[in-house]
Amino acid sequence: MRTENIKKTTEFVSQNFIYIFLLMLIAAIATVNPKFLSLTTLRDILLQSSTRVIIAIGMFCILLTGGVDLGAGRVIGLAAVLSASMLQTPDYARRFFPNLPQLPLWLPIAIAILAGISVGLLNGIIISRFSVPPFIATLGTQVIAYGINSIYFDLPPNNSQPIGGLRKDFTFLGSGLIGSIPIIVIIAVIIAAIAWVVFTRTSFGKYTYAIGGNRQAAEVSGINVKLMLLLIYTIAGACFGFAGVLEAARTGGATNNYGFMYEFDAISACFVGGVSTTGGVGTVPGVLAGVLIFGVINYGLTFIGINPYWQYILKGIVIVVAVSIDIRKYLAKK
Amino acid sequence: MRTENIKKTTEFVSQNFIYIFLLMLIAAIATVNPKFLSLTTLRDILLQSSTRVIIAIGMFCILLTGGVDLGAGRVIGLAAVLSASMLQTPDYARRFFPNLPQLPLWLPIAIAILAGISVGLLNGIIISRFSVPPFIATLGTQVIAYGINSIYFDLPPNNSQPIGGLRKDFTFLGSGLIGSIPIIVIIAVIIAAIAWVVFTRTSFGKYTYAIGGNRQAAEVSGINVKLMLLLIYTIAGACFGFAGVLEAARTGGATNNYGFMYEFDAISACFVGGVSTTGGVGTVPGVLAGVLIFGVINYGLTFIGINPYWQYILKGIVIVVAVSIDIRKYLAKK
Amino acid sequence: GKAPSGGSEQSSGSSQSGQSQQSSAQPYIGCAIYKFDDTFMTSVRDTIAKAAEGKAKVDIVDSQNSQPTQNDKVDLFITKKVNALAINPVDRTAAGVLIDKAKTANIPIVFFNREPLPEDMQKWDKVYYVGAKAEESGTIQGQLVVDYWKAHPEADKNKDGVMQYVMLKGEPGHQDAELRTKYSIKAVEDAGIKTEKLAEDTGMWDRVKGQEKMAAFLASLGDKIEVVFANNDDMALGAIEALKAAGYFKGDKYMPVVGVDATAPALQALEDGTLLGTVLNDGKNQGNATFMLSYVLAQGLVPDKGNTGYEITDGKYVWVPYKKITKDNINDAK
Amino acid sequence: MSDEFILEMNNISKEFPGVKALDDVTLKVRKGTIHALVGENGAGKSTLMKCLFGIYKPDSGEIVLNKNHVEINSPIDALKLGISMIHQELHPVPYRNVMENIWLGRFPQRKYGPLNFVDHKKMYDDTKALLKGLNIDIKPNEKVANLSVSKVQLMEIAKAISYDSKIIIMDEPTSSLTENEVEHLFKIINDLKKRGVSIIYISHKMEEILKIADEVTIMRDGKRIGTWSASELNIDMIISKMVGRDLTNRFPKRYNVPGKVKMKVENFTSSMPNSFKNISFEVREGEVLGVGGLVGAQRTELIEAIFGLRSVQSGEIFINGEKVNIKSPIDAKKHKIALLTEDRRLTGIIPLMSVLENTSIANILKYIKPNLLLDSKKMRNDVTQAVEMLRVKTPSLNKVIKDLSGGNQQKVLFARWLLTEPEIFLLDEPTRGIDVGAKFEIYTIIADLAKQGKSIIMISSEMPELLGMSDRIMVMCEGRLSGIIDGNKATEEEIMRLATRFIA
Ligand SMILES: Nc1ncnc2c1ncn2[C@@H]1O[C@H](COP(=O)(O)OP(=O)(O)OP(=O)(O)O)[C@@H](O)[C@H]1O
Ligand SMILES: Nc1ncnc2c1ncn2[C@@H]1O[C@H](COP(=O)(O)OP(=O)(O)OP(=O)(O)O)[C@@H](O)[C@H]1O
Ligand SMILES: [Mg+2]
Ligand SMILES: [Mg+2]
Repeated sequence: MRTENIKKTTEFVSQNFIYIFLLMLIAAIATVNPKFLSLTTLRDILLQSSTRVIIAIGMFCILLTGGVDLGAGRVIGLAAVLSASMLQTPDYARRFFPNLPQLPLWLPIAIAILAGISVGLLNGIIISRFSVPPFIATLGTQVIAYGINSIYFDLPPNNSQPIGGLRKDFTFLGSGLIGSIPIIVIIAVIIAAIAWVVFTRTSFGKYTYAIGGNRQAAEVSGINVKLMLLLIYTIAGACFGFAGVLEAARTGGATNNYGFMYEFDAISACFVGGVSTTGGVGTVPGVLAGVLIFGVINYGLTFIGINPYWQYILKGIVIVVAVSIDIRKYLAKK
Repeated sequence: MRTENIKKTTEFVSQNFIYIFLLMLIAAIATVNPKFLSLTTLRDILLQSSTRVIIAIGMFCILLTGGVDLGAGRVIGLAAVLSASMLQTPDYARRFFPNLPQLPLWLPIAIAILAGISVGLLNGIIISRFSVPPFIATLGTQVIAYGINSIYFDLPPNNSQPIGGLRKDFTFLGSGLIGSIPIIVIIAVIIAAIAWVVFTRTSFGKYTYAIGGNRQAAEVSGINVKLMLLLIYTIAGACFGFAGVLEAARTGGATNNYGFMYEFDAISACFVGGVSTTGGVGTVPGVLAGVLIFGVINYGLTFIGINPYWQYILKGIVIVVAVSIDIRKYLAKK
Repeated sequence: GKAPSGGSEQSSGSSQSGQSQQSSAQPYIGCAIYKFDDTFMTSVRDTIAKAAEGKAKVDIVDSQNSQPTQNDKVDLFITKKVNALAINPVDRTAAGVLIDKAKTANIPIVFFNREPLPEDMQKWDKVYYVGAKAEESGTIQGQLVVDYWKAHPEADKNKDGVMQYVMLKGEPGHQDAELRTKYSIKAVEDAGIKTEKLAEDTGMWDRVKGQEKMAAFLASLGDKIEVVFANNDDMALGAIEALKAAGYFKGDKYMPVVGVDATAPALQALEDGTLLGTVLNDGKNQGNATFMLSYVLAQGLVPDKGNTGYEITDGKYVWVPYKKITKDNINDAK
Repeated sequence: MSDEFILEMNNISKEFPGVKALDDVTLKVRKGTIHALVGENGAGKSTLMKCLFGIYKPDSGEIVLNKNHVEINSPIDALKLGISMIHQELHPVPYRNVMENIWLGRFPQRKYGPLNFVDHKKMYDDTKALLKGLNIDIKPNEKVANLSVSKVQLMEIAKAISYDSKIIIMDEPTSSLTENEVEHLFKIINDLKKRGVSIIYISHKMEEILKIADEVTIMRDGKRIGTWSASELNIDMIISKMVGRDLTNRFPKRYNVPGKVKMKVENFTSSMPNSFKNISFEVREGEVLGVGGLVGAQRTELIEAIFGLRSVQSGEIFINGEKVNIKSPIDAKKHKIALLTEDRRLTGIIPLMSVLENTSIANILKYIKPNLLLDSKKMRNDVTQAVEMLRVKTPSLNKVIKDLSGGNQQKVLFARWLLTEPEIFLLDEPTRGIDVGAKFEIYTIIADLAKQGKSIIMISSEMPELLGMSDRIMVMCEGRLSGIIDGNKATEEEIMRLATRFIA
């Protein structure tokens, strides 16, 4: 009876380690500074995690297939610059397009997302059609996306100046509230919810798992793997593009350096959240926990005033420890 | 007879595509500016590729096992700072250790390499002992290494100022010549030669391929996989540490930012040079060709005066095209 | 007209063919920028490119924030036999090695924006420097805050006579980050005001991170913060977004925030009254002076006020001082 | 038998770099019949079927289905045309459950307004019904990674059947099944046949072929030798046609004179709860100890534990009377033990390494010269010898092993362990997927090894093999030792009785 309970508890802890870890982290920080447990803190962390959730979900789709996208950050930068360049207030002195009429809000956003989709599609084609490993394919397109973005950003009269003076209706998207909940948080929740439904309830989601779990099995079961990969990279591209738009809206500006290295945050969050490095394993709630763990670390360590260098060290230790404990549950019990 | 020859040629081209590609690149650049074909150019490119060769070879060992090291760049930075901090001229005004006596040249170098070895060993332990996937393990230690390096670099009286005023005997290592050949090139050639022998002629090399090819089979065959992984990450750490020392010697200075993102250059060079993303496939000459391809692109595009942003775009295209053609030889014929 | 799709044409001069003009009438100058996507350096290089039109051929290259890469580029310039070098060093201490290289090849060298150490400057007579004293930008930030503090007694919110501040630093170890951090506070203390550092963290020069770190500061410190220092405008603007979200800049809730760079969005923020002040690094004059010096040197002449238009101090230095920018003198920066 | 051909594959040729895998092969299958395809390892059987299923594209030739010329470019096309396939190399998705594996590619859908969701309940019920109808005991929501090889194979069989296809290709469906399960499969196949389904059946087990097939097509070296009605054939005829020579004995003569006890295992108990318990036995020099039992009897676990691959809670091993401590394969090799594992793809071959390297990898330390480099000439010589002795069919030693046929891969693995010159040889299903000719060669080697005084422990699920090769047969059931019997006196009935002894 007793040992049975202990066993069940151990099993529960090991299956849900990552969520427990998140709580432990919060508890640890709150011990140092109890003010950490407040609604503002919660809102800040959710706010800061919102775009990351969207990026991590795009990355999650790709990681599930056993791939990776090293270009996510550069796509975010491209989308941020594109959308910001077309959404400046008419009276701003240094407009990117001095004579651009006031566009409907959705149009520049759509263009930016479309740019993300294009890069994603290109990745998908290179990966599925030409069988280039995702690591190297996205490394290649990443450099290309950055080059294009920089050229665009450098166009006269902007000449590589940070883009500012964004329209209120646009920045509202990034910093506005509905009730007392930031719009951007609501968007992230909706996207996460959709992803959760897709990956637990639809054929598309299950096919993605199958492709990552055993591509040959998927192929001989009549799944159009190449088409699926194409779709998945494209969808991820759309997520990254949208995240870029939101980053511009949230910060009220953009440069070609936006999004730099974001892919690593997203990949780390997924892996810490239990996504397998070889594909085929992972859940949306896990990814959310992963993002939040990093959100809490980033925010919490600054909150309690830890020296930035020590933040690096602590962050590294957290990653390694969390994954090394979480991974136990998959290790073959020999 | 004729078709036989054509077939043989096709086979030869496809098997040696990457070397042919390198020649084609050189030819293309030389067409734009014939002066590209000169001994100075050759020496410059070899010089610039030397530390990269050493890093790429360290990475190659790891990639062969199916792993990856995202921390290489930070180890390079750590080693550069460590060695430079102990090898300043006694009369330099802003010495890192104002009262440090003149140390024998080998000692700081050994300490820096030892730092690389330590990080490598730590990676090896986390990966082999705790089964953390290399991607995430090295992502973690990378952040830690950077944190430690930054703390060291920030020590008073240095306070995060670039370290300069390096001793002549040290900088000679990076920029001296033996005859008319740079020492650093000779070092790189020796290391590449050793690696080549190890990976074609020794059991250590064969074991590494076997681990990357099928880890379980390697285990059953009586290979001590965990020990091998430990050794391989440690050796790679030594390579990165040594490369860091050479970078400091070559530039006559160091900051904690040295080496940032070098791992990507190394990984790209390996992949372009035909190393498999899943491990178990690749050759030292292929890696050298990969490094040289990037060396030629970096140097050549600047040489013919292409705008840096366009360089990015071209570089991305080159990566994708080269790999997508090279990969053909592995694709199962349908 | 100019084809925008070509990107910024960085190789200017009579010939767009991009090469082999060095022996003809036009002098040939090799110019290396520390990092292309640095906002300020972009304006400097644009000025250089413009100033060179019709006079000289200038190749401008990107050192990608890596000193070793810059050394590679300098080797290339030497191989291409440029008539003069204009270098914006990544690490000021690395100038020593670059000077050695230039001296061996007998190519005059002009450093700009980042001042090499005096002992390196003494190594050769054909070494020049154009730019400001890096410390000065910090000092001016401090003065901006001192002026405000003295004019607004209510700025000392807790009335303890001590300035409680938070600091948003650039990339750790970046020399500008370190110097600005140090000298801004020094200037405040030199003015007889006591300071207390509430928190300091790195925003990596980045608007997004600036915003996120500031949000965390606000959550943990709240009203205790009396002044916000940011090492650059991007982070300052991020901080302002976070402050806005916390209710600042509405009614009489105000927070003095200072940055550096005088970017376009920062000037807008000055006008809006959200940014207290920024520091203008005079890119136009730096670019012009750099070009003029290298142009004169490339022709084998000795620069002086007559042929360059700039005062040359100690036979080596052209000082282009920083300027304090507030709402009152915005036009100086436009 | 109907005269109507439901499928005609005419003049199919297919070439891989260096190998002509199919050379003008024609295969005609009648409606509602079982058509066996036999041939040595590497004869091209799987390749022909992969061409039919759209995995490979033939270089030339045509496929006619129901009198219509068809283009099959991918498994999607094949499935649509009513062809399904059980693959020789199993393809499960390990971390998903059984039902998702079975219905992969065609999940039952349920509409919610405009949205389409997977209908989990229907999928569960359908799976349950399917497995029940086939009398297969697997839970629909069990994770596949937790299933044994045989369960996975049963699952794949259920999956292939669930397509309701007109043609089912079965490429060695019984390679991991026990006799019972094979019997059961045959029942299923006969039912399908009655419903007019045509089955293309590939196997190396001649008894099976004669028992179930209506027609037999024999292939050799990528060519079709001919097609016969099964009733015209007997085992020896098939064998001589496929090997190209007569092969009178299925098993070599044995002259085993078991000597003193070589290895003694005492009280071996796994650290896993449901695995083997209290196993004690011994094996002598020059003896072949067969290990029989149903799949799931934990035989694999036992010998892998002996080899140091799995942990034990208690138990001791004595070799030559001395207690030894084996914690890993490295220790096992030191004590001159070799293990040929059950799953050659997972734990055997290193796919992208050459035949040479695959053969020498376990033994490579022997070739280190004083200068630390490898003596590649000696290595090549030894490998050549071993490979020739086993008649591995490969264009060269430098060929990557993944391009060899399954049976030839198995032979390479056998060669790998022979080179380590073991004294105790643990063989886990050593002839799985191996053709009769090669089987005879492997049996000969086993007999030779025994003759040289080596000890062999051989797990086998094939009764004839157990009976034909073993000096003694140890039978396991549910992780326990249910009896050890004399090989010369044993009968199939007795083995079966012991194998089910502890099953309630
Ligand atoms: N993808 C491939 N690339 C190169 N050669 C291959 C490939 N697949 C099969 N072959 C070769 O084609 C020939 C036929 O192989 P196949 O797998 O069809 O034989 P099989 O009759 O099924 O043998 P087995 O009974 O061992 O399964 C063999 O010589 C094999 O080496
Ligand atoms: N990796 C695993 N994880 C969990 N359970 C497993 C695993 N492998 C095997 N099992 C379980 O162990 C049992 C034994 O299966 P196994 O196939 O090893 O039996 P066996 O007697 O060795 O059969 P064989 O005749 O095929 O060698 C199975 O019922 C299976 O559920
Ligand atoms: Mg086959
Ligand atoms: Mg088994």
